[in-house]
Amino acid sequence: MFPFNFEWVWDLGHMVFMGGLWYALTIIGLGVTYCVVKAVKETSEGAQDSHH
Amino acid sequence: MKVGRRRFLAFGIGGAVGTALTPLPWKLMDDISIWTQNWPWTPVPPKGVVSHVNSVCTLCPGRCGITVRKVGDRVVKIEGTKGHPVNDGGICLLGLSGPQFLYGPSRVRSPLKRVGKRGEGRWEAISWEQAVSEVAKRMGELRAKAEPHTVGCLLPEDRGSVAQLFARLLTVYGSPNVMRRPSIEDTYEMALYQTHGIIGRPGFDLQKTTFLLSFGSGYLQGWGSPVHMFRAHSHLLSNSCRVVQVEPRLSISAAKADRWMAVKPGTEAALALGLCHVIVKESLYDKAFVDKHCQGFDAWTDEQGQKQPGFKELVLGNFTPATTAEITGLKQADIIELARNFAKASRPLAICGRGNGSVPGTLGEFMAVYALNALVGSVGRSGGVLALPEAEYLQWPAPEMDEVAAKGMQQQRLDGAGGDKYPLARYRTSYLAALLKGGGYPLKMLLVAGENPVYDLPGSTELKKALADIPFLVSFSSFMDETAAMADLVLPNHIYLERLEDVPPVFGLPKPLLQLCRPVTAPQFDTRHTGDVIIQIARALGGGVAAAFPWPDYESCLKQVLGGHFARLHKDGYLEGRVPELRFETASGRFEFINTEYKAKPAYTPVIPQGDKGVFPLVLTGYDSMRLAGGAVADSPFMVKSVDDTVLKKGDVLVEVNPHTAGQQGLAEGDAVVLATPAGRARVRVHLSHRVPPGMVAMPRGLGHTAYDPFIGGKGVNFNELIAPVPDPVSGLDAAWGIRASLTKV
Amino acid sequence: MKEEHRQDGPKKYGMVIDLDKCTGCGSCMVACMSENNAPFREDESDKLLSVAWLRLYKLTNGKPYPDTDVCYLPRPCMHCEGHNGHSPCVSVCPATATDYDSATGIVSQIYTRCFGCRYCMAACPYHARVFNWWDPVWPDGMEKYLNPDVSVRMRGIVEKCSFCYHRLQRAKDKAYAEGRREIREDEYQTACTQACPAGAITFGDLNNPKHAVYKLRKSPRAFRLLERLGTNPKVYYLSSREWVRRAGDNYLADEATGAGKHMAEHKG
Amino acid sequence: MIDSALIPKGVKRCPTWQFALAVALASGVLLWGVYAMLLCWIKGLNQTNMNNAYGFALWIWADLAVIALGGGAFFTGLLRYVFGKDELKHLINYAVLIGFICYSSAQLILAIDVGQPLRAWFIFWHANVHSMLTEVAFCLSAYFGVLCIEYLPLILENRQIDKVPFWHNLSHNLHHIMAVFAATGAFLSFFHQGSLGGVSGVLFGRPFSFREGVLVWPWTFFLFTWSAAACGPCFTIAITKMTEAIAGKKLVKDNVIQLLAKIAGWMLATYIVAKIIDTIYWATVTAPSKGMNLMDFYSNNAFYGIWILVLEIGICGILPAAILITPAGRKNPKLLTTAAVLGAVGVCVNRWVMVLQTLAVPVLPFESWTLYLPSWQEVATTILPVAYGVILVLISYRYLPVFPQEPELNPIEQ
Repeated sequence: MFPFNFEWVWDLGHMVFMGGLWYALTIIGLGVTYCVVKAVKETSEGAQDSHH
Repeated sequence: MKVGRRRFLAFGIGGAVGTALTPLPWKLMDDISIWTQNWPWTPVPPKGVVSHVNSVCTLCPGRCGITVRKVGDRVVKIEGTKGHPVNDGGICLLGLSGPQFLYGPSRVRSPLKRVGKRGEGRWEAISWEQAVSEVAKRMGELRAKAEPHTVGCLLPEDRGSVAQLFARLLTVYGSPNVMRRPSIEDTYEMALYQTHGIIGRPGFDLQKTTFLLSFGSGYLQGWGSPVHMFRAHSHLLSNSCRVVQVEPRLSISAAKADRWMAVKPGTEAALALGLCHVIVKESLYDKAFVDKHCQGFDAWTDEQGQKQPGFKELVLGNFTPATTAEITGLKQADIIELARNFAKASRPLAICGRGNGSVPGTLGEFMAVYALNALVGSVGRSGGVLALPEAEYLQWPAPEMDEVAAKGMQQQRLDGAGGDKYPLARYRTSYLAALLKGGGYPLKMLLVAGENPVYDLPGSTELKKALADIPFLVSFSSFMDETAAMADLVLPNHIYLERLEDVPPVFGLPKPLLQLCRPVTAPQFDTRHTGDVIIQIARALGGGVAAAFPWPDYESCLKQVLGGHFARLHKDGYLEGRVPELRFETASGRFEFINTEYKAKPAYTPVIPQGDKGVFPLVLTGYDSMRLAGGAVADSPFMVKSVDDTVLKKGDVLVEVNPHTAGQQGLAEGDAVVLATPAGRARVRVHLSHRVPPGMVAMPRGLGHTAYDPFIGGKGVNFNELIAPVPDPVSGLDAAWGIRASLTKV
Repeated sequence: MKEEHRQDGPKKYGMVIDLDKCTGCGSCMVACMSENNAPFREDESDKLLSVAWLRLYKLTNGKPYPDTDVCYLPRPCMHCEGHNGHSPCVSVCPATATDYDSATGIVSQIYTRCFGCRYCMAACPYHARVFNWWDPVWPDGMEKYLNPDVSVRMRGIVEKCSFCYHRLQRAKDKAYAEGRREIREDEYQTACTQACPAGAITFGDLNNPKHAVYKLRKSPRAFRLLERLGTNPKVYYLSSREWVRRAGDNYLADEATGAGKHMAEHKG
Repeated sequence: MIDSALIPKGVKRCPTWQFALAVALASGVLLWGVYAMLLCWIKGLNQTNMNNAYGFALWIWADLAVIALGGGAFFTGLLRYVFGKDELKHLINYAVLIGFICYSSAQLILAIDVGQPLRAWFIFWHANVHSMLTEVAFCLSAYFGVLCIEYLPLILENRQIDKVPFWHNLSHNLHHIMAVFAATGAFLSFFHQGSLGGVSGVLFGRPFSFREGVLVWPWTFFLFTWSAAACGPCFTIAITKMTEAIAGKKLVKDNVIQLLAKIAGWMLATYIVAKIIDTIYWATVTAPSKGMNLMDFYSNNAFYGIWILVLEIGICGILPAAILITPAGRKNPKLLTTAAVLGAVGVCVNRWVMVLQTLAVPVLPFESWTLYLPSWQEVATTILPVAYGVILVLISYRYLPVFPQEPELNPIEQ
């Protein structure tokens, strides 16, 4: 799954498949990080009630 | 309270996240996967220096040359020796199983003395000294009572130094009761003597044959030297030679033949004579050969001045294509065509002896096939049947019998062979069960070496009962087989991979071949060479018996009796003799269609299967398969593993039944049934098969072991428990091709 | 395809099994088991649970007595080439535990990599792949005969015939030690080929005109199993009996035996 | 009630003892499954009735089936967040919960099914990108992550947890960008649902399941995605109806159900047309090119008779599709539930034949059909996730605001 695994070949299959996968994982990872960081920030600012 | 719980939760989650961020879980995951790749309970075979040792496989009478691959001192694989005259690199599954036998769980690990009831399986391990002295004591007692002839000895064969050491022991001790495993060799020896006047066995020159006609011989099922026969068959195919199989069941030999002649069971001899009829009638026979070398083709006048009908009259009068077709169930046209093709082939050869050759058969049939070969000139010719005189390669110093021995030796043999009733027979071992119960005298001691009669002889249920009454039973088996399990003493021999021994010539080969079996590894257990044990018993007996055994051990004995052969055998592993010249030693000095002395002649002697047709509407017959060892050596775990699920399913053997017959009996595939015969009954399952004719039930030989280990034993039924011997009236040998049977659904 | 053979070109090891000679004796199976450390259990009568790389099938022509005919067919792994090495099993393995070696044509199986998903077994129409349902256990002392050239497989993984790949390794090592670049035909033979008492199995490089298999596979008696699926197997069979050749593949009622033979052959 | 502090505001829940009893009953079944699971892990897969002909069996079917049924989560999410079908927000929580249960179950079953679970992660580490199963593994795991993210806000909305500012904020933020996750989830689902179809579709050694296709994807790839999108919502509706029946009250408004039913109906209708075309092409072109007739796949035994094709396409395909796309049909509560159940059964039958019948049909002409019955260990481990799902639903329903319309539909009389 990583370029340093010995099965890895820089061919179309790997680029498309792993490209798609890492793209999706990145979006998910960034999304979650964004939410957590924002929540931490909001919590420290005491902004709990502003949402409702 | 709440704060505490929340903190605890936070601590837990924090801890988990923190641990996940360390390399620990990843390292652990990796370590665990490495552990799964090297589970400590999965063996890792140690490496070592690879070496190859050549020897001979003596697991069956085929005697292939083997090359044993060793790693360090471990035997890891057995392969066929390239260029060997028997098998040229090929090997069968029994031969391949050697390492499983060598290290197998059924090996007897030391001399054992029975402590429980007979057959109970409770043993005491004893020393070799004690073992030898117990046998000698018993034998000494019987000899003191002037009953040496009540000691019997059962062997797989009578050739070879160990068999002859046994024979020598019994001779100087005073018993004529040396017995040999029954086989077609008994009948072949007899037929050879009747036609050629030669004591010996036939050889078949299959490499040069152009047309092989087999009368029920399982040439691909263990007949003769199995791998040699396989090679020969492939050779015939490659050279576009014809192979015709005459047999009621579509065996693999029949399936591989160019033509399968599905005769009615037991009528092969009639077909042989029917073919002779056509060949004689159409003058297709080899006139030059018949005129020059044969006696008894035409009518002749014997020494008493009696007019004797010739073979010509015999076949012309009785075996017209119409009659033959009637008897055999074949078409007249097919019989005539076969006869013509056979006679016109350049080097045709006919062979007989059913299946793998464990049932001797009728003398008339063997002589009929001999006559067929003689008619086409295939006797003593390349590509034909050759006469190999007994190879007297072992030079024994003449034994001296004392008075007790001489008296004992004059006793009639227990099996009656060579007596008034069956003068032609040398051994009638098939009848052991009946002989032990109602023979001329009781047997008080039986030595069994290299043979497993409780499993291997027909009527084994009866035999087991009869053997239980023998006061002292000694087995020399390397394995805890059915006979050893019943013995009073087990004196385990080394197995072939651990011992030095001469290997006498192989049956069926066109040239005599003498071989030497050499130890490829040190004995694994506290076993002892049977040759050594015989010498030790003789010495312990003392007196005249001991004097006949002057050797300190078996090896020096072997070297002495092999004489000049030993060095060459030791160097090359085998010694090939020459193809024998055409020669006849009959009274007429010719090939005798009808023996002038004994009047034995080619004949179709119907052998009626035992049993009442009303009670037993079907006929049971056995068949042989290379995947099952039917003889004294059991199957290996690998062999059992290789058996089809249409032959063995869980613990049940499947018997072949024609769908037509099954339909009549209301039986379906896989049905459990009781198979009953006059000799016994057993639970089996039904396998519907068009390979057998309606009315026939076919069962594989080689299953149903009750001893050994769970990998071999407890699977199916032993065919020998369901069959009983039927004597050929002329030879007295067992000629049973089947037995009446019934199937009852359970 | 070019007829001349380059010595350093890729090999394509394959097998030709003469069913006219094969007697179904089972020696190939046992030779394989002995060579490749196959385990055994007390009851091996359920063939679908048995660890055997080579299985013997019994074919029948389905006719009643006495027109019946039977023929045995040994089935090792076919080492399918498929289309450009796209064998049915290799491409489905999720963990790259099985591989098509284009230098030898051998489909390998890495036991320590396989985690036992069995997708390859579902993919193989020949049932050439078997799973280790049990831990391999030898009776005490019997593990002494195990061959150190072949690793014993653990429970929970798939295994199959390797064309005795370790023998190729051994032959290559020997040739290398003797300063040879090429190995001789007889130096690399599978255990089943070597053992076959009928000499029914021939093994060698299908690309090499000097090897026996090269000619044999072009015999009019030759056929392969399930060629029409496009598996492009490297095990050829020979039979002079039409019904046997027809049993090697699926045919619609109106199709002649051998339909699609050439389709599969020249695709790759 | 001792747990009343945890129960959402404005809803009524059964007494604690009833709840505890239900959980205990389900736990009993769960423990039975866990025992069977441990047997499989410790003693190995010899505990099953699988064999070398049936390398895939009940478990793989269960996997494929639950993932198809769990397809309601991604499809509802897609409709709600990406296509803006706002009404579905009243059902999305439950769809996500069902999806979460299905996907976690699938992973558990896979962990039992593989022969070497301790190194099952090789599927990721030593990934073979050409294998459909690799694609399944990656997308399935990633999508399970998405489901966790989608389920998380619901947990955080528990009355007590929501009081903590951080969780409250996090929940809010997650809601805020849920469309991103839903879209990613839909992308991942498209591929793993498809790849599950590809698992059998690419088997060119198995003429029963092999299909031609486009690029690397056989037609089954698209059929599986489509059928999951069609039948997943059917399952969501069926389970919702079942929950309502057990709870004894209405939890979701009819217009929400009707909308989802209509969409599912059209999905199912279009799917079944595609499936029929696929079947005809396969039966008349693909299979005959391999020398096989349609009836070669459906004869010899009663178990895999042609009835199974009729069941899958007719009774569980055309019939429910017809009910759901006609307003009169889907407005009839009984017919609606029947159609939803049939749709769910249909996808299960489809997955069954694609896994089990694929292996049952002999390919070598001299082999015969092999039939299979699962061992109790296989059945128990397959029921295990059902028990686990029941427990999770019980807990979630009791403590989390799964059905936003519940207080409105069932006002509590003070």
